[in-house]
Amino acid sequence: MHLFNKVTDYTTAQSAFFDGMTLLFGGFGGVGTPPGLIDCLIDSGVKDVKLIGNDAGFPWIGIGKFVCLERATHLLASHIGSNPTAGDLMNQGKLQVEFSPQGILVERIRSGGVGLNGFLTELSKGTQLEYDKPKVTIGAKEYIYEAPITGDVGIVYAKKADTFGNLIFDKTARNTNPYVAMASKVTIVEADEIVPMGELDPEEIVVPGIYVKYIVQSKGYNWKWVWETKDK
Amino acid sequence: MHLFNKVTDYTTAQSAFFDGMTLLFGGFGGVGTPPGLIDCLIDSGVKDVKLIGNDAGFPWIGIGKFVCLERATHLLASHIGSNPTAGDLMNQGKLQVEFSPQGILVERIRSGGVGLNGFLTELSKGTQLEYDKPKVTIGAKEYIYEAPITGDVGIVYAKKADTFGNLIFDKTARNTNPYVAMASKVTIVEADEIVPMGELDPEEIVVPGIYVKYIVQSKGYNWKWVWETKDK
Amino acid sequence: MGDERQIIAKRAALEVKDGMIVNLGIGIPSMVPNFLGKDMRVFFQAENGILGMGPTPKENADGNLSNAAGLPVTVLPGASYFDSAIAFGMIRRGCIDLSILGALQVNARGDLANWIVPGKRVPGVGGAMELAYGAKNLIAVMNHCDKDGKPKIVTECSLPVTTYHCVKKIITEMAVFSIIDQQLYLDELMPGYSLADVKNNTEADFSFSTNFKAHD
Amino acid sequence: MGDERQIIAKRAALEVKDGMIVNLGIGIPSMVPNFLGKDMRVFFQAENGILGMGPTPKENADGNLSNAAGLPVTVLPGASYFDSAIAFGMIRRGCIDLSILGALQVNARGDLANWIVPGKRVPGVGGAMELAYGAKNLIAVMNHCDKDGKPKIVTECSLPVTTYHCVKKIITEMAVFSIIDQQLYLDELMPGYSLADVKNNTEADFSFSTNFKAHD
Repeated sequence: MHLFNKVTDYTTAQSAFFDGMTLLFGGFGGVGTPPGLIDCLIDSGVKDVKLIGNDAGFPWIGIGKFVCLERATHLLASHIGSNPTAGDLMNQGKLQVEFSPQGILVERIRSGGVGLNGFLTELSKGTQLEYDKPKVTIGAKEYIYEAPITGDVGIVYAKKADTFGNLIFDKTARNTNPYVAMASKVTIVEADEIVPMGELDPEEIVVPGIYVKYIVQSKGYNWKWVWETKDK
Repeated sequence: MHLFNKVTDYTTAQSAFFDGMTLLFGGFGGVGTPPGLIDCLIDSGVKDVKLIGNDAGFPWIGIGKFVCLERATHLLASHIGSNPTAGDLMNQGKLQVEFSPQGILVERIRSGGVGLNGFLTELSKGTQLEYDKPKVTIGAKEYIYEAPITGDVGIVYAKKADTFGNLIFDKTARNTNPYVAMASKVTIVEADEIVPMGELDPEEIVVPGIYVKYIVQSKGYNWKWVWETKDK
Repeated sequence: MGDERQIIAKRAALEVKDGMIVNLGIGIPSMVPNFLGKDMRVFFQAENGILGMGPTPKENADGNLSNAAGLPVTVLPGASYFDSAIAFGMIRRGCIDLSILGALQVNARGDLANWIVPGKRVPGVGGAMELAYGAKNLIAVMNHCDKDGKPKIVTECSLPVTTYHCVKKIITEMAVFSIIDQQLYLDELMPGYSLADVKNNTEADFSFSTNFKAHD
Repeated sequence: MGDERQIIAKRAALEVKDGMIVNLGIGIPSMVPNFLGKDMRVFFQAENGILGMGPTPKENADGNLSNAAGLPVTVLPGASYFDSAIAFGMIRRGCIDLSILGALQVNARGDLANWIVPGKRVPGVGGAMELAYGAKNLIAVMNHCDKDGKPKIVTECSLPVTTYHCVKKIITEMAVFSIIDQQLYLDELMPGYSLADVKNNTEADFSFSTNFKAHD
C-alpha cells in the first residue's frame, strides 16, 4: 500500500484484526464509533479481544454490539452504564472491566500516541480507581502514575479522509478519535467521504495522514440512537 | 470584561504585565510571536521577567527584541542559536538559560494547560539536559520527570479571533500558541482579524475562547525576516 | 418525584449567573436550562467535546451533535467543537465556573459519591471525577433521601467516594446547604419543608448559615 | 567546502526512497531535496508543525509558512498544519521514516553530539533529541573532520551527547559508514578518497561492511 493511497475494502481492513489483540475504538456513547468497522470486527470472528475506549456503547450501538457477543475478555472504559449486558458479563466474570476517569483515559491514549511514557495526576487519589497504579512522590506531593496506552489496532470514524489519511471529523463525533488514530499500530479509518489529496485545506485537517494505515468507505450509521427509539 | 467581549486596547492588555512575572510566549523562530504585544511588553517597562518559549528569537525578531533589553532574568527554551545576544547575556551571567528538548518543552506547557501534573519520558536520559530533574522508576525502567509549566501571562498570535476568544491560526504560525493560551493565567491574544461570535465555523476553531482573557487588534509583523534581509 | 426534580432544578438554576461557563451532569442537572432567564448568556460545555450548546433541536436532530449523555443538542453563535482530551483539559484546568452534578451521597465535608453502588449499579465514573476536581464551583443536586427513605447527606459516605472535599453546595427538595472549609451549613429551607423535616432526614450534623432563611 | 557539502547532500539523497516521511535538519541536510528525482514522492515534515512541504517559493514568500529553521516553504497537495506538540508527537511515536541531521561528533556506538560546544557555541538542542530518539532511521551528515582537521568520528564523544545509540549511518565527503548493534562499519569510500584517507582521518575503529565498495 503506497503512502499516498491507503483506500481499501473491508476485507483487507479486516485482515488487521487478530485473536487477543488490543483494540482501541473511537467514540463517545457510540457517537463517532465507526459502524461499518464494528460490523467488520463482528464478521471477522476474532476473539479474546482487549477493548479500550470511552464506554461500552449501548447493546445495539457502537462497540456495544461487539461487547454483547462475549468475544472481548477485557474492557478499559470510563463507564458501562448505557450497556447493561456489559454489566452482566462483568458480574458473571466473563468480562474484566477496569474503570478510568474519562479524561484520564483519553490522556493515557494520547500519551501513547505522542510517544511519551505516561503522566502524573492526583485525580483519583484515595479512591477505588487508584487500583494498584504506582504512586510517585514529587517534592512533597504524591501522585498517581497513569501509564501510556497503545493499541494493536485502532478503529476511527471520520467525516472526510483524503487518500493519504488526512482526517477531519464531524462535530461531537470527533471526541476520542484523533488519539485512537495516533496510538494504534494499525489505524483503520472509516470515512463518510474520501477525497483526493489536496482537497482538504491543510489548516482544517485535525489528524495528519501519517497515522493512518487503511481507509474504508462508510455507509453511515446503521443503528438507531436512543433518542430516536424513544421517539417511537 | 464580559465573557463574550474580550476585545480591548494595548493599554489595558499591558496592565497584565508585572515585574517578576513568568511570561509564556507563542512562536517558533519569531514566526507566530505577537509583534504588537512584544512592543507592548517592551513599553511596559516590566523587569525581572521569567521567559518560557521555544527559542530566543532573533535580536530584532520576536521575543529576541525583549531579551536584548536585559529585563529578563530567566529563559527556558529549546535553543538560543538565532540570538547571539542571548548567548552573550548567558555567558555574562545576566540571563539564566535552561535548555529543554523542543518537543518536551511544548508538552510541559500543554501538561500545565490541561491541568495535569507532569509526565515521564526517557528522552534526555543520561544527557546534560537531565539537569536535576527527578528520576522516576516504573517497573524496571527509569524515566525523567518533566514538570508542568504554567505562566502568569501568555502572549499569543492568532489569525482570527472572535470576541469570545475562539482562535484560528495561520499555517506554521500556530506552533506553540495553542498551549501558551491554555497554560497562562492571563492569556492575551493579538489577532490579525477580530470577528463577531458566530462567524467562525465551530469545526475550524483551534483554541476555544474559554482560555482567553484579552484580545487586541494586530497591525501585523513589524520586523524583517532573516530571509528578507538576506535578499537585500 | 417528577415535581421534586423540577423544583430542585429550578432552585439550582438560581446559581447560574450571566457570563458563566457551566457543565451539567445527567438527570436533574440536565433540567436546569429550562429555568434560566432568556436574557441570561451562559455557555454550556460538555465533556465529549463541545462548548456553547444550545437547546434540544425540535426537528432534524443530528446524531453527530450531542451532549455527553448522547442526546442531540444545537449550537449557539461562538460555539466550538474539540476533542475529549481538550474537553477534560478545560475541566481540570479550572475553566468551568460551575458544575452541577447528581449525587448518591454527600457527606458533611463535601465528599461526593456518585459513581457506583457496589453489587447493584455499576455505571462507571464517566467524567465525574474530573468535574468534581476541576470545576470552580460544584453543586450536588439530588433527592434528600434515597428510595428507601434513607438520608443521602451523611456523616460518612458508605458508597465509594468519587472525589473528596469537592461539593460546595447541596440542593434537594427540602433544603439548600453550603459546605465551607469542610463544614456543613444550612442555607435555606425549600417551600413546604420545616426545619424538623430537614433535621429528621439529614444524617450529617450541620450548623446554620449566617444568612439562613426559612423560605423565599 | 561548499562543494563538499553538496557532495554529501547528494549522497544522502540516495537514502531517501519513494513514499517516505522525512525530516531534515538545518545545514547540509537542508540541501538534500535538491538532489531528489522528480518522480520521487516524499513528504517532508518539520517540527514547528507542517507535513508535506514543497520547495522554497520563488516569489511571494509567506512569513507564516516556514520550516523549522524559519525559512519560507510551500505546501504540496495533501499537506497539513498542526501544532508543535503534535509535530513532536509524530517524531517520538516513530512516524518519521528518515531523519537526516548535521553532527559535531559521532562515536562508533552511534552516540550523537550536535547541540553544544561548551564555552564556544551554545545554540541549544532544538528538536535534535526527539529526532534522534524517534526517527526510524537516523543519518548523520557532516564533514569528515572539523575546522582544525580533527576527526569527528570518534572513539568517545568529547562534546556533550545529544542522544545515545541513535545514528544508523554516517555520510561525509570521504566515506559512508553504517552502525549496526553499536559497531561501526565502512560501507563506501566517496569519490576521490582512499582507504588510507579515511583511516587517517577517523579516530574510531571500524570494520568493513560485507558489501563494502570503494567507489560507485
